[in-house]
Amino acid sequence: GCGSNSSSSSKKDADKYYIGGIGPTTGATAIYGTAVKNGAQIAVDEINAAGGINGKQIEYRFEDDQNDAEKSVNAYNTLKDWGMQMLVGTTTTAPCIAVAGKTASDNMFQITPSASAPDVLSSGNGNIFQVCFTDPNQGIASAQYIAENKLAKKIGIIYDSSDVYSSGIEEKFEAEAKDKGLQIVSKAAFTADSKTDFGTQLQKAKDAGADLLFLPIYYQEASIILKQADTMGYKPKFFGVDGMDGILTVENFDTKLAEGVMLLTPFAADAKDKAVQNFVKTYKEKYKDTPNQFAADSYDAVYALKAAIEESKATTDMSASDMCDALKGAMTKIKMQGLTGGKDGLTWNESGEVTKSPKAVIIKNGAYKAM
Amino acid sequence: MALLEVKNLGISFGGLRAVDRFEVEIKKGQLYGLIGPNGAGKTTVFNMLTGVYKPTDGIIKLDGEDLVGKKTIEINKAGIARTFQNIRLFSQQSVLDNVKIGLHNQYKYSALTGILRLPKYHKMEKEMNEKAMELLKVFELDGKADFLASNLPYGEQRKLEIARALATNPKLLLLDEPAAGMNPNETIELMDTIRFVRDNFDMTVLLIEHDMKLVSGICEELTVLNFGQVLAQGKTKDVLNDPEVIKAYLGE
Amino acid sequence: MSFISYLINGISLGSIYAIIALGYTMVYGIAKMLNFAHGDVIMIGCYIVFVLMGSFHLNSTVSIIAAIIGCTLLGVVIEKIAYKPLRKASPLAVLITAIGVSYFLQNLALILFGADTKSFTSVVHIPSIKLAGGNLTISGVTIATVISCIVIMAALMIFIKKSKSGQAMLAVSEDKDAAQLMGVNVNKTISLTFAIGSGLAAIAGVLLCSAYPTLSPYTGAMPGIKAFTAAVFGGIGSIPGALIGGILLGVIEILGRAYISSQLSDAIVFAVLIIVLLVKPTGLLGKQVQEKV
Amino acid sequence: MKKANLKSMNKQTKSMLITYAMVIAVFIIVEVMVSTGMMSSLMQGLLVPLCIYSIVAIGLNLCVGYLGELSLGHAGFMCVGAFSSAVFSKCMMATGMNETLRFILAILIGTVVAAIFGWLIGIPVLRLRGDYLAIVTLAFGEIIKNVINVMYLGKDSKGFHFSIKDSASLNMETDGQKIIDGAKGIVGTPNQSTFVVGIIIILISLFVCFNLVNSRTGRAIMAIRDNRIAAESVGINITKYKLMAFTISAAIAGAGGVLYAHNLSTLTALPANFGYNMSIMILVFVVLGGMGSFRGSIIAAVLLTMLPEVLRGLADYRMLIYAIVLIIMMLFNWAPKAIEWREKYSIKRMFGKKAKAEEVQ
Amino acid sequence: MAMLEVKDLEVYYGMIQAIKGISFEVNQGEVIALIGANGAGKTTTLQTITGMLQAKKGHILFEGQDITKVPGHKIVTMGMAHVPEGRRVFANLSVYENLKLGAYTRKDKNEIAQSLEMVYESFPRLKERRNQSAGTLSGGEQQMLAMGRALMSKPRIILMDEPSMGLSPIFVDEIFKIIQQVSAAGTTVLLVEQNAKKALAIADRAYVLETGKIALSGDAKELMNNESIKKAYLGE
Ligand SMILES: Nc1ncnc2c1ncn2[C@@H]1O[C@H](COP(=O)(O)OP(=O)(O)OP(=O)(O)O)[C@@H](O)[C@H]1O
Ligand SMILES: Nc1ncnc2c1ncn2[C@@H]1O[C@H](COP(=O)(O)OP(=O)(O)OP(=O)(O)O)[C@@H](O)[C@H]1O
Ligand SMILES: [Mg+2]
Ligand SMILES: [Mg+2]
Repeated sequence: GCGSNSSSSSKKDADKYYIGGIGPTTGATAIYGTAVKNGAQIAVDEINAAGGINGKQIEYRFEDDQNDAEKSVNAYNTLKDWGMQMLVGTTTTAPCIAVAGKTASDNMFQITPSASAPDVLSSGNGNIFQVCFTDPNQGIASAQYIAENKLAKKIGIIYDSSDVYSSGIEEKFEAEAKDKGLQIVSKAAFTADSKTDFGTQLQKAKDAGADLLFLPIYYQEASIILKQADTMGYKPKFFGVDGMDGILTVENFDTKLAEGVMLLTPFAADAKDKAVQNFVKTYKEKYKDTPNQFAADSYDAVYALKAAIEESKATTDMSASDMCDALKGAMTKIKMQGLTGGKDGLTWNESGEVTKSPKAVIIKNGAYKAM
Repeated sequence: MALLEVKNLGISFGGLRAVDRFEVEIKKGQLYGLIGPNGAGKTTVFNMLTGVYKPTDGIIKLDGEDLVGKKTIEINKAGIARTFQNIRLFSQQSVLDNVKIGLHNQYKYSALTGILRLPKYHKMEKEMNEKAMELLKVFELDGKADFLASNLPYGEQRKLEIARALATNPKLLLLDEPAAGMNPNETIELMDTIRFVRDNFDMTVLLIEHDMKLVSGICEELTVLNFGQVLAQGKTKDVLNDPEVIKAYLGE
Repeated sequence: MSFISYLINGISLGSIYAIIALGYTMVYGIAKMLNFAHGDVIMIGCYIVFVLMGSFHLNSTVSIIAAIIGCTLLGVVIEKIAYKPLRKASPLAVLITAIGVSYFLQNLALILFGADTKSFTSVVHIPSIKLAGGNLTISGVTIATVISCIVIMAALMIFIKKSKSGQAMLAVSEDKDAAQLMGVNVNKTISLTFAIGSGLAAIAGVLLCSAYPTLSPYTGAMPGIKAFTAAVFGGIGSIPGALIGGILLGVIEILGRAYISSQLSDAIVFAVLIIVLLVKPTGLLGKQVQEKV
Repeated sequence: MKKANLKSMNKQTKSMLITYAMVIAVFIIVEVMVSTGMMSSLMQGLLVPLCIYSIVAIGLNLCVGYLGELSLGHAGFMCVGAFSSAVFSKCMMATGMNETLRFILAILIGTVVAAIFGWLIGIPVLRLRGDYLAIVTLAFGEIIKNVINVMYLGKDSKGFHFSIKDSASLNMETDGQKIIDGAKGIVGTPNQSTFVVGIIIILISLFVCFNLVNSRTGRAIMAIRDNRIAAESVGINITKYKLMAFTISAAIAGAGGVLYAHNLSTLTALPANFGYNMSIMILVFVVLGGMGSFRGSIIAAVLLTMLPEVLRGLADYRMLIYAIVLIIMMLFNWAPKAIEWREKYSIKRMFGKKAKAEEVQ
Repeated sequence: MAMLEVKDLEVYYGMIQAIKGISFEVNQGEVIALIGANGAGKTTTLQTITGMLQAKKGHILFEGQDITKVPGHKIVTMGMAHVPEGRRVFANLSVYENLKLGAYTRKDKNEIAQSLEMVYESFPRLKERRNQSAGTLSGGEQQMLAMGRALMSKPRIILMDEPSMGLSPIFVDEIFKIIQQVSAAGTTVLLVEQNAKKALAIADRAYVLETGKIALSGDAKELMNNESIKKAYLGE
């Protein structure tokens, strides 16, 4: 990236848009922050190369928060000192709520690629927008999809009770599944402190006769679950959500184990879509890695900012607060395709929630296939 | 009546009968000696008297009060204080504070009084300081009140331990080899100090010692332990001339 | 049936804890320090195997041996740089330095290998055993771990009891100055202890990652703490205690997760630990050291 | 000899006064900088966390430095203080209670609840020694964190609802408001922690700790640390004083927790903020700052909390550098060789402290 | 050539100087007594010789070789043993294990077994208690163990720091006899004692240490009759 972090002593250049980003790039959740950081960087580089927004260049800087609320606020303040006008972030939910409290009182425009809990939006004053689905939406959509397509009768759930994202989806999924007449035969949680061994949870599901396992969790844990289920000789259907995206990119993971896994995701790295392919190519070149939905959402977040700035004609010399007022209004007017827009594209309502259609995909021959 | 009355005291460690049917009576104001070969069980007797070990059987009475089964602190409150064979000072604190810790139960005020520095705190602290300095003076340690206890030479550490034990205002003082590591001159000084304490503090003293000069110099009566059992008991002179004692303990 | 299956899971997890705990207990027992970086040495060992097998296509045996050598050296170097200068300082100071080393190794791995989790290919090629008509599976890794545990435990016990270096370790663990007066080279002995402990960490790491096939810079942290708990549970410093503590801890964790609450399994483990320590303040097999007055 | 004694009193009092003065001076400087706009947002945002960690470090120092017991569970007490006070604030927000009064009560509640936990945990735990005590405190900290993560508490027109299963089992009316939502914790606590409040609590903690350790009680606590057997032999009630020190230490940590809860709008019990890692971090402050030195604890807490922020320019290398700096600081502070070197070249020595060397003979 | 030679030795504890430039020598086969009041620096001197403390200035020569900077364990291997102040027995190990550690530098199993028998003979109590953990021994028993442990290394020179401390009168005589036997068997002895009378009685020569300096030295028998020594250290 073009010195995204090195510009600590930069004097503010009034002729540029200042976009900040926050997320964990160290600590146990560093993958998410790194993906968000890189995804946005690609978008910024593209826009700048193409002449910027309204002819003005973007200055972009990303700060680490180690997935800790307090450090996230520190990162936010650092970016404020730097001159940030808009925030892409934060990546993870709990820190995002903390930062949302600050952006709301500062009236700083904030668009989070990935912090998906409803509390994120309600902590703001209308200054906060999400690119990702909200957790309840995903839970409901998953249950509906399973019921409508009659994928299974007996469902087992394994989720991360210490994770806001996972437990948020689980809660709504469970409620919706019951409404739809699905039978939840086993529900087992794990926590951040014990997420390498799922033998017990799998055994429970197996004993209960679950023929579909719903996994509202991230792909690292999912990869272990798949492997352990295989060792146990337990072969249910697996159904995941957007956090599952990335499973095929886990280094050294035997992708055969993921055959037949279904997931709802707004983004698939091997979609035929040209924009997606371009993005994936650039990402691979630059970061020697396949992008996941975090990267894609964050890429879209930057483009959403671009669209909103163009829509509102916000100028580089505006204060963060003025900028926020301008963009707030514009966000509900724009519509963009992005990488994660699916068939209907991305639009936002006033409360900051995104509308986009989830894609259900199934893994076949080591690649996603639309269902 | 005797101040300390011990009857049929015994303790075992595994198969080892370390002390067996130990008996002693010590009158108020006495300077009493407990001697015996190495490993005879002398320190163990002290440990039972102070509640560090629980005797398997026997009676310990101080001023008529039964002490068996009581905890060390209760026994200290009841009136027994001791020093240790291996010196045990509060090494990271000043000489003065070591004695003030000994005064802990003599001058009481609550933690809250201390935190809020109420008038009572100042009054008590002042009295404590005075009392502690008075005790230190007895042992000629007043000049070193400020020193870290661990920086004192060995002999003075032993004296400080005695001062600290005295600060708890005991009826009975137990000294475990107070002269160990002292040279003959220092031992003579120590003897004077022990006598002084007995006279001026109305103290009864029971001491363990291998230095016969000290034992014959200040002890009025002796008990000799051998293999956990009483070998001889009585007036110092008689005991030290007992052929059994000479054979088992003193040598020719 | 499912109970037995949980039990097997528990033993499988427990034997991993045990093997880590053996290294912990060894270092604690001799050097009297809580080596909080032990878990991270494990992680480094895993990365060595991962890189050698993945990028250099070496076979697993060679990789494991390389990892053992690598970790042994790492342990010795860490000891030299970070712990040796503090030999005479408060044990707490060493504890904090160990924490510094732990942070260092984690962040070094983060920079060298990236934040993303890697999937670790099991290096154990023992086939799993199927019992009760395929309803119960004992995986090859479990078998390998349990066997390694017992072998290592026995070897350590014999080494300490019988060998000259073992005697030196006992002496050092009691009183460094006095040990020196016996002619024991204290520095060498402590280095040796670290070398052995860290070599064991490499083995533990490989088995850990083979059983739970995921690798990230933080892979060692939680197992490290759990193994520390296991070591205390069994009586820290006691080698058979580490084995028993580890296995029990694993079994309790899995049974707690299965029958009480999967979210509270750690709380249950820790609660049991507390109860055991309250009943037996030095752990299951720990020697009750009595201070003679 | 009276003089000697006075001198020692003076030394403690002097150290105490210097510490108060330092805290107040920092406060004044910061206030001036803030009001003249000379302070960056980052620094302003850091002020409250710096106070929080200083407070908890002061509390832990009482336990580690004076009582001599290694606690690896102080984050647990922070956690208890944080959650109990946050629940209170959250419940009272709707009642329109005076905000200042509410916050003062919240601080008291957090402190007292943490003290109660400290006391309850202390009773069994303080029978253990050394590293066994460390692991049990660590275990308690983890249990507290774990249990809070499965707690669901809601309030509706019918009163409070509680569950340890999930929020659906709260069975609340539609007007119900979730207060603690399991792992999602508490959202929307009022942001009332300010630098001023932080400084006041630091000063109170210092006042309590200084006066405590320089009193009869404090001497008893230190006696237990230095030699338990001797302390018993002079009639000091070991359990009582251990428990007292531990409880006060926990209470102070709880007060830090209250500030933590009211600093950000979200409160979750994660490994990062209330797990053993945090306990260890605070222990690092205490040990680095010097066991027994409250001033050192504050300085170390401030330096080490700021360090990663100052190193932000180094991007992902910063935590690596942080680790290296930590190791070097530990070696410099504690290695006997380094201490000798420092003594040799310390300025103090060069001017007139020489007399002391002779004194001991 | 002297077996052990100390030249202009200076030792510090931090900034505190405990030894202020002392020199003395011990010849092969001699028994040398080092006496002095509490805090004179006797222990410090012995500890510096066996490498437990580092000298700031000066030299220590053992059989002509400069051992000032040689690590402690090597000095022991060269044939020096030290009965330390405060006994320093390995508290959680048994009496037998303690003694075995005493022979750490030796290889020949048979000879070690012989030495063990000899130690058991000199200290029957130790044999009786060979499986008891050393920490639970009585003070005097521990002192015997410390002595026995040092003898287990079959040293050519042995440094003893107050070996008679805490021993019963009968055993004090015994221990001095043992020291004489050790000496007669060819081992050189450097003896620190508070019991100056007994020490001087068996010593060949003696040095008197006062606050870190050597105040007097000479033939032991002569010193015994020296008035100031009598007054200061013999309690007469
Ligand atoms: N805790 C214990 N466990 C086992 N044996 C013990 C214990 N305490 C003391 N003994 C044994 O009991 C006997 C008496 O010991 P004690 O310390 O009372 O002797 P002592 O008379 O004080 O001897 P000394 O004069 O050498 O100090 C000794 O043989 C000792 O080994
Ligand atoms: N660890 C230490 N730190 C500081 N000073 C010390 C230390 N050890 C000893 N000293 C001081 O060094 C001096 C010499 O002590 P040393 O122990 O060598 O005396 P000693 O002649 O063996 O006395 P003793 O007869 O009491 O054993 C004393 O003044 C003592 O206070
Ligand atoms: Mg004794
Ligand atoms: Mg000495």
